[in-house]
Amino acid sequence: MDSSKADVIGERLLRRFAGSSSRRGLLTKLGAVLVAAPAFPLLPVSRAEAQKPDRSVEAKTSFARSAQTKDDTKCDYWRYCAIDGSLCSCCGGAVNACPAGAQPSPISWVGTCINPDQGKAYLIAYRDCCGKPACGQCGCDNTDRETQLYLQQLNNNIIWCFGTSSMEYHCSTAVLVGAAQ
Amino acid sequence: MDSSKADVIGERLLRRFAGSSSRRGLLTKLGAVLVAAPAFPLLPVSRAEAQKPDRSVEAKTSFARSAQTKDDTKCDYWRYCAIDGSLCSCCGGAVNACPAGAQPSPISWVGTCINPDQGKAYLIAYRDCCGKPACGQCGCDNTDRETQLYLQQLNNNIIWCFGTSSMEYHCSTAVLVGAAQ
Amino acid sequence: MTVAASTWRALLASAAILVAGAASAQVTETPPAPPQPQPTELKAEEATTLTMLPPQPQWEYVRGGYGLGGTRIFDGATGKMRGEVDNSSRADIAIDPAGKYYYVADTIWTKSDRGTRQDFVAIYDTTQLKLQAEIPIPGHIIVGGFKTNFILSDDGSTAYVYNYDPASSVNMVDLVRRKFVRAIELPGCASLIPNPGVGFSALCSDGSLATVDTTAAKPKITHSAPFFSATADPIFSNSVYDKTKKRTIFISYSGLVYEATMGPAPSIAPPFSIQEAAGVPKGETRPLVVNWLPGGGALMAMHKLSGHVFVLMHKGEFWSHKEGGDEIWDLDLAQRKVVKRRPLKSPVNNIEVTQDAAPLIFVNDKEGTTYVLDAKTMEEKRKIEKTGQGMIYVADVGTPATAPLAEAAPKPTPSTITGG
Amino acid sequence: MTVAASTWRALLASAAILVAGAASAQVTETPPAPPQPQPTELKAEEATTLTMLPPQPQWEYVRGGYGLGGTRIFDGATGKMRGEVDNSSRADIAIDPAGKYYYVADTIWTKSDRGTRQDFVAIYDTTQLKLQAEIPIPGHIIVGGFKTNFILSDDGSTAYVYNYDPASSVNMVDLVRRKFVRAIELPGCASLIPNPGVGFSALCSDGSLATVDTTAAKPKITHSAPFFSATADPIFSNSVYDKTKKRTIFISYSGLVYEATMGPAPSIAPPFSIQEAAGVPKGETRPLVVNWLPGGGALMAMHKLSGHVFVLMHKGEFWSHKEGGDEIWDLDLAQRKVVKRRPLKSPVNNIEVTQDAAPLIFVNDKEGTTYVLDAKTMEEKRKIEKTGQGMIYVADVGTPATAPLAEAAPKPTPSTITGG
Repeated sequence: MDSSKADVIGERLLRRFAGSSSRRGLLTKLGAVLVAAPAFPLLPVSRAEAQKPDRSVEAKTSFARSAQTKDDTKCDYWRYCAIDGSLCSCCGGAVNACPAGAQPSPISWVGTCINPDQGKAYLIAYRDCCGKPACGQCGCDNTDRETQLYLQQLNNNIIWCFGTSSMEYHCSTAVLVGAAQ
Repeated sequence: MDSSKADVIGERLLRRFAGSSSRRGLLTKLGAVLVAAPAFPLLPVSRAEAQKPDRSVEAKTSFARSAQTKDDTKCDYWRYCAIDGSLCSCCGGAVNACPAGAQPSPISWVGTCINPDQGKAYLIAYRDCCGKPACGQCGCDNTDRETQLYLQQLNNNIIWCFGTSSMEYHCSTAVLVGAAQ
Repeated sequence: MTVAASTWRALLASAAILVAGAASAQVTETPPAPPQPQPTELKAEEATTLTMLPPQPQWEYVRGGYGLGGTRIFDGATGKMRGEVDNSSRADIAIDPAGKYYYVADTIWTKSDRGTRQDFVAIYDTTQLKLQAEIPIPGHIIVGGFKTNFILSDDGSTAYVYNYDPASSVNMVDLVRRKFVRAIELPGCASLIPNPGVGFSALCSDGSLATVDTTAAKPKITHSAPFFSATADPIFSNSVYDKTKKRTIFISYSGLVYEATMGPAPSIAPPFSIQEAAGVPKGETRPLVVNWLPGGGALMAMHKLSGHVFVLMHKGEFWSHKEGGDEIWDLDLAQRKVVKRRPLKSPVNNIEVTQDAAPLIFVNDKEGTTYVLDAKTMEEKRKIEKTGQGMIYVADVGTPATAPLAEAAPKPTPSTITGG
Repeated sequence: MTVAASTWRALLASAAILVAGAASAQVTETPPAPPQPQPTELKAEEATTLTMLPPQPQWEYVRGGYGLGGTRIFDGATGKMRGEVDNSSRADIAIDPAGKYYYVADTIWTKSDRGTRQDFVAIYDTTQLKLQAEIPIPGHIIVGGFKTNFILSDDGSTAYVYNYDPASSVNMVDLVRRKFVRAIELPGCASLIPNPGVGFSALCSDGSLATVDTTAAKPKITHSAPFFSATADPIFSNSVYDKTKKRTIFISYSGLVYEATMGPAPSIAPPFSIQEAAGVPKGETRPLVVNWLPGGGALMAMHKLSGHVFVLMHKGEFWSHKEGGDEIWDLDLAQRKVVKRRPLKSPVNNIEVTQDAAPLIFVNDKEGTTYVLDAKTMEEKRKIEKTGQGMIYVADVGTPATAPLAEAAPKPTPSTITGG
């Protein structure tokens, strides 16, 4: 009675569904424009941070202090500061590419991660690859600046498979969008 | 990375699908009648056994030698000599009844189990309860006289949800049909 | 072509009856040489389906978790499984306050992971667990771990289903007439809370509480003044609502506890620190400060009768809000004091408490094990394995006043199909 | 009502482009004060989808197991996952011998566990894993753990899908014209084996081998003389077939090894005991005798080039045929001798061997871990975690002669959707 279906699909991946949390970003802006709801910044960095981009060791999160830039099949790879799910680089894909047969979601949640070689912050789009059963490898759940459902684009629990032919979740990529400020 | 979806749905239940094996019985006879295929006995006891019903300790299988008649929520309960799946008695049902909302399959695989209080063999119908997600409790996989796919009614891997509105497997009962000889 | 299924079924039915008859006849027969004493002859049986009790105060409803459908129901008093609500792993569930129905807001496709998408609210009765109705809706967010995406009005007449596609909206469903009413656009807000006599409220990304008046044909949305920062110190979506006092309790990542009094224009009291209420330093949002912080999945539960809130707390830095609880903190709301801290052997992700006079706490972990504690003494009563990894729900019923304790033993309902 | 999805999509697309543009612009900007050395500026990227190689000799294809869909593909030489075939947990799969397609015989419903049942053979190309066609069929058995429910003719032109509903039949599918051909009633038989130039054969409950000639419009079924007892000493359904020698190897619960030469009237050689071939006593069918016995799921694999068969063996009494293997026995068919016994640290349920000149053995356990062994030395090469608990398949391709080693590096296929 001690076997493990979870071992197959990955403990941390399970938490994407079992756990609780969130994110914020691009679309909320659109929502604001369309219906005059309260506005917030376009880029998913809090206003306070945007004003004072402090990337010193003291300002770095626990994740950022130990992140590496060499192995993108490990949870502590620098771009994965707010990823939740299976790393596509462990599923036959790459850090920025879906495995064969999976479709990248055209929109995604985003993270702001610090590249430790440069000490510079970049905007990362976590594009889910969709349309086939869970890959199940390399489950990670990092939560830097990850928020709740009212800031959807900063929430990493949502299945971000919009505009794809299927919403079934396969794995997550970490696509570099640009410098955060 | 050591968590357990399997702990939830039960290791042995998993084996119903992952493992390999079989059973024989009522329907094969029908097949024979209809299409003149080779005939075999109506009751799922081998002809040799039927001729010489030896219920002595020496003739008993490993399961029969340690079976009990008190607790039908345990895998070693006497009727479960060839069951595979979750015991309905652990799922809100009973040894011979489906939990609320599940439908018993009108046909099933069968086992011939010895009641240790009487030393007598009974025919047991393992009716799957169908139409809702796996119960996941008390997974058992006993294989006395369990055979392969060409003797379907003696195979306990098949999802026996025929004639129910859904073929989704929930749990298995062990319904007493009558004395085996 | 194969023999028609109906032909086969007819043949099988006769065969089954034949065998059952033959076997029954043999039951009355004396066995040739009984090798052991034979107390009673065993009788042939039929396969049946049981009915079950309506929701009971000490039952827990546990979601399967990622990829595992079904909500399993366990009796906290005995540890026994009582039944299972049928839902996919993408579903949200709610329990009728009158105890008559289980509601499932679900999304499925016609061809597994392809084909046509179907969103609906399914209604199951609570004693036979039979599907009573399926109400199509325009959509439903696909996410796990949040209780505030599917809520009911206090009287159980209306359901609100949060949708994100990726526009943010709420689908309103009339549960009495079993009809979809309307979709309400709600940009920048989510995490729904019932608002009696008004409609519902929701947390917003500008730090305000939105209130949606659904009593008119054209819903009216108003906002409170911003009272929290959605990026600097977010409030967990999993708030707890107390219909007896018409109030909602929130907690933020840093441990600030907010109380909102519901109404057309909800008022939000100034927050207090749960850590300070426990006599430890206030939570910080900056890195490198390790302190006790709230975290996990559905991390907070309220016992309404006593006004105690139970929170999963762990030691960590800020942004560790998904870490499971190493302790349960028992916060007395009236006193604003943590009156008990209960250390746990291993981290748990979800917590719930029953609403009766002798309440039980349920917590579960990533192995799917539920631990049942006495909410007053915090003593462990039992451990139930394989319950599920997902969120835990309880029916909002107490004892003895509001408990629907239908103590008549459930009668087995013989299946309509002839047993073998 | 909510804003139409198409409107949103248009808006989102512009927003995404907007942000991507803005971000790209910022990339060329010098950062205000780089706190650390800055080797190169990182460039904005697009999300793409890769293509993959066609089936390779040392890849394993692992089924998820109960309740878990997908067949995960791992490279035995590196331990890396290469991709995944899309299928439900109820599916059976087969690999085109030409390496062009993956075939999936599957069953799904229009409403999850209710609605209309749909049975079909899905065709995916092997480099883009795109669904090429879906061929509806009348049915497909729902059972896990058997490789002989979905087989292909040696040339890959025809598929046979076993069905049990609960009448026993076989659905014949033309894979070239992508059309269902016919259902063939096959009462009392199952466990299919390709029979080149004839059609297929199957094991029957009377102990015979049925042979179905499918070359005519009206299939002709013939039976061999009974050669085993389906109740006293059943033959495992998971036989292994060798198209190079047109033979099939069977093993029975007690450990008898049978070899059938395929053809219009297959001949079956007298069996021999695998235990005696290893120098231990013959297997017994009666209780209280503990001996080495075959057992597990897909418990046998054949390396066709060398004529070696690898069998999972455990110690137990008869009727312990589902127990996983504690040892792998390497049986040299020509010599009728077990030439090696490889003890395992913990039991494994499934085994497969690659068909190249330096073959690898794959075995997996209930935790879903695959162990990769060198088939010649039995040395453990690696351990791959989270591969799946279900059956393992390999492509029937060797090196160098028949291997479709398309060594051109797969070109990334940019997604048709504009990345952000």
